[in-house]
Amino acid sequence: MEHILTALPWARRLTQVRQILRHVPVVSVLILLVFIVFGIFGNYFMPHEATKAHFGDVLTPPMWQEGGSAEYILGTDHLGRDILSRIIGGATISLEVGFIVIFFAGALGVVVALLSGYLGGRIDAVLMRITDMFLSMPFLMIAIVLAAVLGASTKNIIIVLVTLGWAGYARVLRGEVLRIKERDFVLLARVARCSKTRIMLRHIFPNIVNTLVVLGTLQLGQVIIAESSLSFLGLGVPPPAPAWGSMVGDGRDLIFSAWWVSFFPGMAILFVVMSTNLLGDWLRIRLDPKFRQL
Amino acid sequence: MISNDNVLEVQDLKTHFYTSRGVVKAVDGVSFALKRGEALGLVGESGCGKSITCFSLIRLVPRPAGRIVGGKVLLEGEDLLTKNEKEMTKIRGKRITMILQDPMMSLNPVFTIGEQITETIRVHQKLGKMEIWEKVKEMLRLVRIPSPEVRMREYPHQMSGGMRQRISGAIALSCQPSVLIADEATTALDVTIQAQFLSLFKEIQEQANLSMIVVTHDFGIVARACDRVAVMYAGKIVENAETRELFNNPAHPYTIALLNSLPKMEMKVDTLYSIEGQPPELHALPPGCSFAPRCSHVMEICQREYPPQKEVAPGHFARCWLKG
Amino acid sequence: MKGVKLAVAVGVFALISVFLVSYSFSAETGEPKGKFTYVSPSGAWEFKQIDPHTIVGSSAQEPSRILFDYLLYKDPDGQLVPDLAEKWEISPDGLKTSFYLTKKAKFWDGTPVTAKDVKFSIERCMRPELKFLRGGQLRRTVDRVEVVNDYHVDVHFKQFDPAFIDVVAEYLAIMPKEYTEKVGDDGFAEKPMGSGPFRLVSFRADAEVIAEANTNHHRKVPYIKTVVLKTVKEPATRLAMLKTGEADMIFLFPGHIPEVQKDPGIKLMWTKHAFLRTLIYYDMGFPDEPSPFKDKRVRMAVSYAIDREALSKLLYGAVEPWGSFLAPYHPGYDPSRTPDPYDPKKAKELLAAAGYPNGFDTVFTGHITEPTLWQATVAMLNEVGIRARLDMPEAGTWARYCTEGKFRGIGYGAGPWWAGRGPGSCLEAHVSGFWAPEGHPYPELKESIENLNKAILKGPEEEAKAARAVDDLMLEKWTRRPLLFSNVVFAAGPRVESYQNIPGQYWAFRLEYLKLKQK
Amino acid sequence: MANYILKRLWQALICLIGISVIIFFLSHLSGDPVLLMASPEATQEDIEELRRTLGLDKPLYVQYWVFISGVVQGDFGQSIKWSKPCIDVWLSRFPNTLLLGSAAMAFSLIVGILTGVLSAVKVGGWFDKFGKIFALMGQSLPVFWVGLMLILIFSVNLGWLPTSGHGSWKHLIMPAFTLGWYFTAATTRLSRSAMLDVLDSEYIKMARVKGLPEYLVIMKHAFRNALIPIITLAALNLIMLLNGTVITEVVFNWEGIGRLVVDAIFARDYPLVQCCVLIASMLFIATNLFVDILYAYIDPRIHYH
Repeated sequence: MEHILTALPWARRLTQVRQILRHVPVVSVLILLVFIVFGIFGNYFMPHEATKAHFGDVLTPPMWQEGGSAEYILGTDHLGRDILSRIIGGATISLEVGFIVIFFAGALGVVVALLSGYLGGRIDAVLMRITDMFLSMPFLMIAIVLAAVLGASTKNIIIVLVTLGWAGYARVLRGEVLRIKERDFVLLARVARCSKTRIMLRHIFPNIVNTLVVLGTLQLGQVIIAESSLSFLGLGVPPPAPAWGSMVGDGRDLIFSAWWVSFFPGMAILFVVMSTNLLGDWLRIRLDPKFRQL
Repeated sequence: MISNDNVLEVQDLKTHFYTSRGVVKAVDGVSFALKRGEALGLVGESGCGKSITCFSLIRLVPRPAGRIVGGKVLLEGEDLLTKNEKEMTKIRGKRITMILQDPMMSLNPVFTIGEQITETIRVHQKLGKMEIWEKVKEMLRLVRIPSPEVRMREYPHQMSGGMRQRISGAIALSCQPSVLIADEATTALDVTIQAQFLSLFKEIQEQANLSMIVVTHDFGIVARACDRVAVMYAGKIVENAETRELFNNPAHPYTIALLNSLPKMEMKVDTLYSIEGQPPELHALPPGCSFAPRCSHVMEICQREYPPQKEVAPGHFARCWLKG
Repeated sequence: MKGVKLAVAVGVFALISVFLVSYSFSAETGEPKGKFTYVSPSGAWEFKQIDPHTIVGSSAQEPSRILFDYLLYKDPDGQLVPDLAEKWEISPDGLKTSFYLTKKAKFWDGTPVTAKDVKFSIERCMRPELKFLRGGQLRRTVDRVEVVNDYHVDVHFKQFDPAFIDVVAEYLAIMPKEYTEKVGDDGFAEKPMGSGPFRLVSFRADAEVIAEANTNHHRKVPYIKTVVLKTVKEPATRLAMLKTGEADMIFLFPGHIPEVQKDPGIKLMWTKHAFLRTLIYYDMGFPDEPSPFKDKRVRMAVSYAIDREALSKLLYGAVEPWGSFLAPYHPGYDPSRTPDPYDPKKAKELLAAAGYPNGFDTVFTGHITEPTLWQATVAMLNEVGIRARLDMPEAGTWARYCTEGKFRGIGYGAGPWWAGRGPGSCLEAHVSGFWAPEGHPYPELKESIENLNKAILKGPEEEAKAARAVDDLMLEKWTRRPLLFSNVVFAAGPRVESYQNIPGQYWAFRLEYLKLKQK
Repeated sequence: MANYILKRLWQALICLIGISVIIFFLSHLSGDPVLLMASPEATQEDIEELRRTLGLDKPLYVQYWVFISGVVQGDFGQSIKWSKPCIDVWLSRFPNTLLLGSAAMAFSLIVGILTGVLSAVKVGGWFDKFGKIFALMGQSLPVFWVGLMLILIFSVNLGWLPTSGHGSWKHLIMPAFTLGWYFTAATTRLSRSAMLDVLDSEYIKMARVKGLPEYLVIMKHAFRNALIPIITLAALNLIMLLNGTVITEVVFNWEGIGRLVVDAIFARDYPLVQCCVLIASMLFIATNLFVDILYAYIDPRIHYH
């Protein structure tokens, strides 16, 4: 039996796939999938328009509570907007902000790490001083100043978070680059007279991707929280756009009377951030057992 | 077979690992005996269950996956497998102890050498501070560490690999154990240091009438340091004999193959012999003899049934249908 | 001898007893009692130190109002009444104002409040380095301050200043001349002294002021013994404090009104008509830039598209629909000026007639402090096709927009928060200065406001007529459009029995008239 | 060692100069404090005069020079909003922040390390699962949401604790927990993984082989080695706490550095913003240096050159 099984290539592949997916946090992946689907195709799922105010139905409780209606499953906010629709719409914003920030911060971090780690010398010294500088600035303070300079808009939030986010990647990835730089295949490539750009892109970069992916996944949650903190202070994604952070922020004044306004977006943040963290942990173990400092 | 000068007797020891891919029978019915003052070599390819056997003896199988599921480990007549954890703590390090594979890693980097030896003595023996101190110095001298007073205050990273392994030895010997297990204790050292270490230990062993289990994959070490050899394959001891007897009359095809794969002086490099195939995966063992897929003398019965142990010569046991 | 000694001793004892008994009796009836805690939000420029002449922001008045006396005061109807000044006179040409001081007023250390203190205070306000809120205005208009005698002071003006009397009533706290000169400005900030109904006990900047009743106050000895003024920014935290009894009265967030109404122990207290919200058409200030709002029909469409009643309901009455630039307490207010009706159909027709049948894109600038209001307004505008993007800059960015002339499209026209004042300065604020960043291209408007300022000297009837004329003109021109009048709401816990406020002046309490329930 | 410290100090200096430039120009770009201070009826002349008294009329590079030469002499300038030296304002708030920060820190360290170590010792047990969920929630829930829920439960509904402000130890509980929970999360996770890492090592096996009782194996041999990453994290957390935690301070009305800075930013009080940011950065850099030196004491393998 065993022999037959191992003889069939597809069966073997199936085992391999099962191996790779071992212990995958199923719930997290499902939550994130829902999050991404809502983020991209949210418009098709919304029972109402996310920014549409219904002045007659202000602060309707969720449907299972007294006074709730099936029209608004999770209730409405202080402007009569459907909370479920806004949460679905908020997925778009969180997804957009989260991924764009991670992409650009990661990209900038990679470039700096490669240049600094591989070229070394004066370039390293200068780049690392700049990285240090960004790392030692108090995050939220600078974020607030930056947001005040730029003004509140989704684009500006992304700029703020990228500006303050790249240094973390650069610092960790530079360490990786330094380690990989000494490995045989890089030395061989050097002997073979590959250009520096080629070595950095073809030989070193693929080896830091794992770390990058892990860092990025773990950061997704942090970006969502940071966006919500700025929104709380009125410097986030401007209303009426349904950002989860601003939704919790809006609802915080109503927490004693209309708990659902801030409760559900808070839960959305909790679930997505928790899922990204769990997935990030899993990836970290699968991809890079040594890496655990973050 | 059971005689009173056996310090350690292992009977049908079984240690299994329960993983998501199935039960891994890492140690599957191992039996052997160790006489006082004897050095037993435990030989086999990596992954054959040598280390797990050793850790089973002192009951430190990685939890929760690994579990000792059967057998007996009689240390001076007491069955260690029936002891509780508290009792085991008192036995480990005092009556049976072990030197680990990697000297670079087996000393705690943040404590001084002195502290690491001291604490072993402190937990096992009721001695005054000065007495312990003296004892530590004595142990260091025993393993030939120069200027022990100075070295005691140093940290592991300040020492060479050989020195560190000798310190591991000093820790192991500090409570005069009956049985010392050396798990690939020399693998990580370079060849000259290896030789030094071996001769030192041989010397200490003879002086103290210590019983030793030397786990290795290197027949050279076996030849130099061991009185008996047990060859392990896929969780079972396939052959067990006096060293000389085994080298001269190997009975099991696996042992023969192992011996053939040793480089010899007169051999040309390109005729170096190797065993074909891969060691079997322990969670999916074939029903018959586990060596059958790689054996050049394989017979029909080998596929069906595992061979029983037979005494092919006095004191020379093997498990092979060929010797039926 | 012995008997005499004894008699004296008994006599003294009896005297002391009588004194003590009478004292304790009086304490039972007239002495201030109880502790009252008021919690308000803190803006960015709240009180930093207790020197009333260095207050640079708008709503930092609460501590100064209870610690200091002013020459004039306002009663619960919003009318000026005597405080330190028993009487005041404005000369017919408006170039001299005389104040006759009461002889009863004393500072906390017992020195009487005299004309030299008034002169000192006015002149101190004019010192530029103190950055007094209205210092610039005083420097421009005040010529000199003359002490006629201890209780009579004349202020001479370079030109008539219609807003001077407001400054006197709202900002010009009277400080002791000798004490301040002795301890210096920094010393005063450390340990201030006034003559107000409460004496300062302790002070933590931006956090807490504790004051105790001044039993020698000339106008009104407070009913309560201790006042604690606290700053708490989070509205929900304030409400929680009220519910737990940590606060007796809070500045209420309108969204909490229904929550408070559910609680029988909590009363709502309104300060009606505190500030006017108008629609503002910023593009009008840029004659060279093309804009749909140059067409009056479009400006009308904006107003008809907004459902003022719905907005009022949304904020539980914290705003009410309004149709005039004047408040009920202003001379000249005409109640027949009703707000524009909600008529989206007419708005669409007007837009179509103006050439925008499919609407157009624009910006709506709202203030960050009232996101609900402006989000709802923008949603209404979008319904009729005025696709406005909502921009809500925080105060600093707002100020930057002002300097850089960045306002475009339409927005929330900030009516002045000092709506409680005379109509002159209120109406003027809609036309020029800080609150009118759009500027106004109508010379006739400026002219009619100047008329109003002059009419103040001619008596209340003339003033009313002139004010109404300005109101009419502004309504006719559609330079701005009245939208809503904001009502400020406080919530008071079960211990508060009665409270007096001043219409339009939500920051100025009459805490000395506040009564707590006796147990 | 001395050389190493000198080198680090030199790097720190460059870093601080860079930060001072960034924060100076950023804050001056963000808007004009004069308009926020000026009376609504102020004329253009009044505004200009105010600007002159504040020294804001000079070209930016001159203002920067004035600022930085002051800083070198330990003078961070006069706060516009408070009319007091910035450093005094900062100092008046710092004790509060220190109190809240230490309480939160103590909470996060005790709970975090305990949970992390116990989770690592019994991987997969119920405690591990519970600890994981507790940690993840702390990291994933917005701080203000937690704070408000606590107020709702413990102040309004149960009436056990005061809602806000400070004074007694009772005032400290909720903000310290709110803040601490967030930091507990990372501490737990890190302690757990660091312990797991260490427990997997040869020297722990060795300690067991030696016959040491389990508590000695874990508390002495494993924990001491796991301490290094934990200390790094704890130091970083401490800095974040000392620099003020805006949101908790706002929710609980705590008069700390965080609220001070936010108010200063909203009021465009440049000198105060610059002062706070610079001090925050200095604290950060100093702590990092301190931690690196501390390593050398914990881990004898580390030597600096």
